Amino acid sequence: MSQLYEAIVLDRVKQPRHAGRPAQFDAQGQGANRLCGDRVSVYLTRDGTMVQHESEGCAIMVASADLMADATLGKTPAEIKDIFESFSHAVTTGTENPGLGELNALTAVSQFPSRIGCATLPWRALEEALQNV
Amino acid sequence: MSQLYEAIVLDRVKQPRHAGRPAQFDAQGQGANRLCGDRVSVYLTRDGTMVQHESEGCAIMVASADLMADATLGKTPAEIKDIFESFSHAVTTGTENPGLGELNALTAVSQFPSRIGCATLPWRALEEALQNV
Amino acid sequence: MSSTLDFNTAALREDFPILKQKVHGKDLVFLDSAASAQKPRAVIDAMVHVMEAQYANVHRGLHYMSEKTSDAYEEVRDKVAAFINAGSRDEIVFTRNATESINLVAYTWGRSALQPGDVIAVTEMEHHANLVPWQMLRDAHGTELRIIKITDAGEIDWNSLEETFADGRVKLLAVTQMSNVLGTYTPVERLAKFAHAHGAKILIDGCQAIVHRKIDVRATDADFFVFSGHKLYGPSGIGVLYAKAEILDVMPPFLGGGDMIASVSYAKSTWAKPPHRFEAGTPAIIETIGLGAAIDYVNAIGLPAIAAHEAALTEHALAVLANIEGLRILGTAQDRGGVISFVMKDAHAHDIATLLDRQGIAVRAGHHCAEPLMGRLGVTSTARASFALYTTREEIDALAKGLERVRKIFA
Amino acid sequence: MSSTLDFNTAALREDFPILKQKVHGKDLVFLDSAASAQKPRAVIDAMVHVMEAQYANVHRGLHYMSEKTSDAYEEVRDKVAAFINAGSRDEIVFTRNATESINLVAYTWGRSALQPGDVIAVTEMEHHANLVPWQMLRDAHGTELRIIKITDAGEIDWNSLEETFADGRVKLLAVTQMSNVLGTYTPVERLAKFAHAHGAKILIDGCQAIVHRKIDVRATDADFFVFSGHKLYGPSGIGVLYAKAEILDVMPPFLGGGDMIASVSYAKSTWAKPPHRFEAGTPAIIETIGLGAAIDYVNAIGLPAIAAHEAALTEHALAVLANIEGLRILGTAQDRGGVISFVMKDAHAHDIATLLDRQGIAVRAGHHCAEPLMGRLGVTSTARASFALYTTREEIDALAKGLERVRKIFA
Ligand SMILES: Cc1ncc(COP(=O)(O)O)c(C=O)c1O
Ligand SMILES: Cc1ncc(COP(=O)(O)O)c(C=O)c1O
Repeated sequence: MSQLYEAIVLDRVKQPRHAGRPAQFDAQGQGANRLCGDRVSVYLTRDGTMVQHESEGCAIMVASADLMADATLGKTPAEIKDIFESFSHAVTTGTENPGLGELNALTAVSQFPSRIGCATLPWRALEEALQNV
Repeated sequence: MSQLYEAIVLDRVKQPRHAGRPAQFDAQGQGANRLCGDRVSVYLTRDGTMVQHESEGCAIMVASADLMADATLGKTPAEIKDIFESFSHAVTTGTENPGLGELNALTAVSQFPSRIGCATLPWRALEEALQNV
Repeated sequence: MSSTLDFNTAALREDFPILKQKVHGKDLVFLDSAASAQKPRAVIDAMVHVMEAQYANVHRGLHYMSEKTSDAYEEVRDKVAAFINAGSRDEIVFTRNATESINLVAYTWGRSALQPGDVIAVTEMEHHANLVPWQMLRDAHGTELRIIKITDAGEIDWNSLEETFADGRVKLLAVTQMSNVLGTYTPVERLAKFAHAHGAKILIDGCQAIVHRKIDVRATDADFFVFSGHKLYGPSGIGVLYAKAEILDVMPPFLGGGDMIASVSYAKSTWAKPPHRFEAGTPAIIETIGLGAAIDYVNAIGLPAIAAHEAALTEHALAVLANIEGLRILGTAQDRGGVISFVMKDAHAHDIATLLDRQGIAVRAGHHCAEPLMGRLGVTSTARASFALYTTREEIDALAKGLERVRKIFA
Repeated sequence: MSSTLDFNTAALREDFPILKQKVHGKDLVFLDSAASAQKPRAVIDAMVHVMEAQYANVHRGLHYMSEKTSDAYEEVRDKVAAFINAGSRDEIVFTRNATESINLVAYTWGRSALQPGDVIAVTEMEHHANLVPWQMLRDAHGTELRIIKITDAGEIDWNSLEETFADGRVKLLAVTQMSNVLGTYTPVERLAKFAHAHGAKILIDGCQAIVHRKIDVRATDADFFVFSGHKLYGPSGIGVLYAKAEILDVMPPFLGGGDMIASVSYAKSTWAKPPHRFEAGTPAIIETIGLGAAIDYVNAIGLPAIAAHEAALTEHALAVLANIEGLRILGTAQDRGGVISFVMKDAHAHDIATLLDRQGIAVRAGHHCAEPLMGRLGVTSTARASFALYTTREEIDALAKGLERVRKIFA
């Protein structure tokens, strides 16, 4: 029916690998989409060894949060900024980017302009968390 | 160009026969058209022997005021009410009414819906004057 | 279903050019009419006619085009008055939409007839349009805002209503006649009686109800009644405020400018009589005339026929949706219309809407401008299908089929 | 006249279907565009296209029709921003008309940024839309209203302006950029500088000017700029408020309801960012898209070309009208446009309009929503002819001929 909801995305929604509020973290950030009520919190440690999310919302947002945690683990803030920029570009234009790896699964969201905000919401929360480090 | 402005009407505008504020009168009434700024005052005596108007406005209003004074002179309030009703009907529907005499010159105003109010304005002032008797 | 036998939906659909459109290569199945309805050819033609053959600014002109346009514009006031059975054309005020109508009441009647400490009561199922203006009045003017509870079925909780009114301080009950989320009709006649018996006025938000039911503001004894043209198959940009003449007469103006004045001088201006007192500036001329055409169109079909058609559709939809595993319909009011909100296990409302859209099916997802109601229902958003006179049984079956596919994707 | 050689009026007239109409058996000569302009085919088509092929409510939808309609609606914000050279699309608020735009400023900025005793200054030649809202604010909020005089030529009296500002209490100068009675252009750049130097903001009523001149709110340094779509060849029901971002950012909302909120709870709601904070409820979707088409249409012809065409027409009109015995033109401003008011000896303005109408010629008569200005000019009403891009030299000659006949009737 739609590439967007192909296995990889739904996998991440049904069994997210980085979900939940960790007992210990150095910083957190929040995201909320006023239109649909999506809500996400992102937690991380200063050394970049842990990125987790607590997500309540649509499949695109939850999958994006979980794939984001994978992709940003162990990265420096500057590297994360680069990845977010590439990701933003990919989900807006629909062009995949080899460097994005599994995140490319979400490029199909470009066909649903009103859903792009769902894909980028966890990233904005992550940005906030990085500022709080 | 238009029946409405035929000789009889313009005659009345250029040389009204019942214009001006009389030295003595028993009652007066006012009319004002907020759209065009037309203004009229009507003065009368209790015995019906005098009806005068002081008009500042368009030709239709002034002619109507002057013909009205002619037509209502010496009439009882009840008779005046009847004439006004016939006149209203004539200027709204465009059908002449032999009983109206010279007032029939104004029936053509029915073709100008936005001007009917100009023709009836002095009559409303007269109504007010009659109430003030 | 017999009631809909005479109702030739196929023929009526021909009146709506947009229904022939394809979406993502699929036939458009438009189940979002509660947000805004599609426009019949008659409405489009009426608007085109004004612009092509008969246009000028209204009221102030002494020439042919202006007279004709003014007549056409003012004629719609008579049509609206007749459509809702108002006592007089002068009780009909044209606004942009229902939202502006309610704000107009809050700004003018609210600030002149209400004192600080007076209470405005709304229900838990109001649209933001019938909540936020009263919050703003509260914060600016010191009135109090009370919330009447609804039952789990999605009906007004009469105990809560009585409690709300118990101290005699409620001066206005502002209530929807049909919930845009739950489809619930409220018993407006009974509510009006109740409010009046307690010394309060009643404002009825008729946005949804007017599309599906014959409105009679006099039989209901409504003090205020509001609706939007765009949900009634008319254009955007035009709404209506009905208020009883005795209320309008003493209401101060809302917006100042041309057409709403009797006389203007620097020291003091005086106001025109209602309804013009409340219509400042050049009105939505073309849109008003379009609304007139929409009313003619609905009248020609007849609201009873439309209501019967939609009742049959709703019954069918409730039945087929109940068969979908994991789908939960919100609200089970006795008296309900063709607006159905639902949630699905595991599938978020937005995902449902996106996946249905790919099949050409337009439903709405979100809080439907009723955020507090979402909280009451224990959800953050719902998916909503809503029906119009052009909706078919087949479209509802397509929705059910589409939802089955959504369910499988998320299973 | 050379400037209009390239301007193919005959071809442009083909774009306006209404211009082929007959009135009382005569060719329509429409000289009332300052009240509201006629609509080109491109605007009509754009509106029809939305309704036939691409309609749904905006912003809240997750389906194709809603996305397309939202995009088309929001695109117009960019067009308007570019058209008046705003710094950002977020500085463009859609309203019903200029009247609502000014009232919005008076209600929200006026009641939050101004204190009782602060002064608002307007000129003697303002339209009621730019006078009455400030009177209402004065009466409700305790601000003061001052009137800046005009000269006999119909220009702003600079001495009066300086006097008005002398005590430093003026906080807003609200001024028209072009008089709808006298045709006078005001020197808005200079006025903005003056206002700012005196610690005041400036609101520019651009209703008339925007139709004839390129607007640049940044070059002018306007704080607020308002206009209506219907005078710019667009539909009725849509207007614009431009305000600088820093002003909009701190302005409280005007109307409450859907789409203008960030979050809603009973205790407290929070507001969306500008411009959406000021657009409550379903907007005038079809009309906004129509306005976008009107701007495209005007841009394609080019405002400099339109201005040159109209300047030539105005020069011609002033010359031929001056030849009519007993006719007096009101206003002799140096910088003036194609709006000409006049009175005639013995003939009342309304009689002039009615008699011209019988010849197919539409002019306006009355106080033109500028009652106090009538007093200043020593008349109770005037007749007014106004020109648009589709006006021809022949139409002006027809007006002159018609006025000669009027003169003879009343001679
Ligand atoms: C100078 C001026 N200001 C304001 C207005 C009011 O415009 P609207 O009636 O479209 O709100 C007009 C038009 O009537 C005008 O000419
Ligand atoms: C019940 C109800 N009230 C009010 C509104 C607001 O209508 P509008 O946006 O046309 O002002 C709506 C529609 O959105 C509604 O469904």
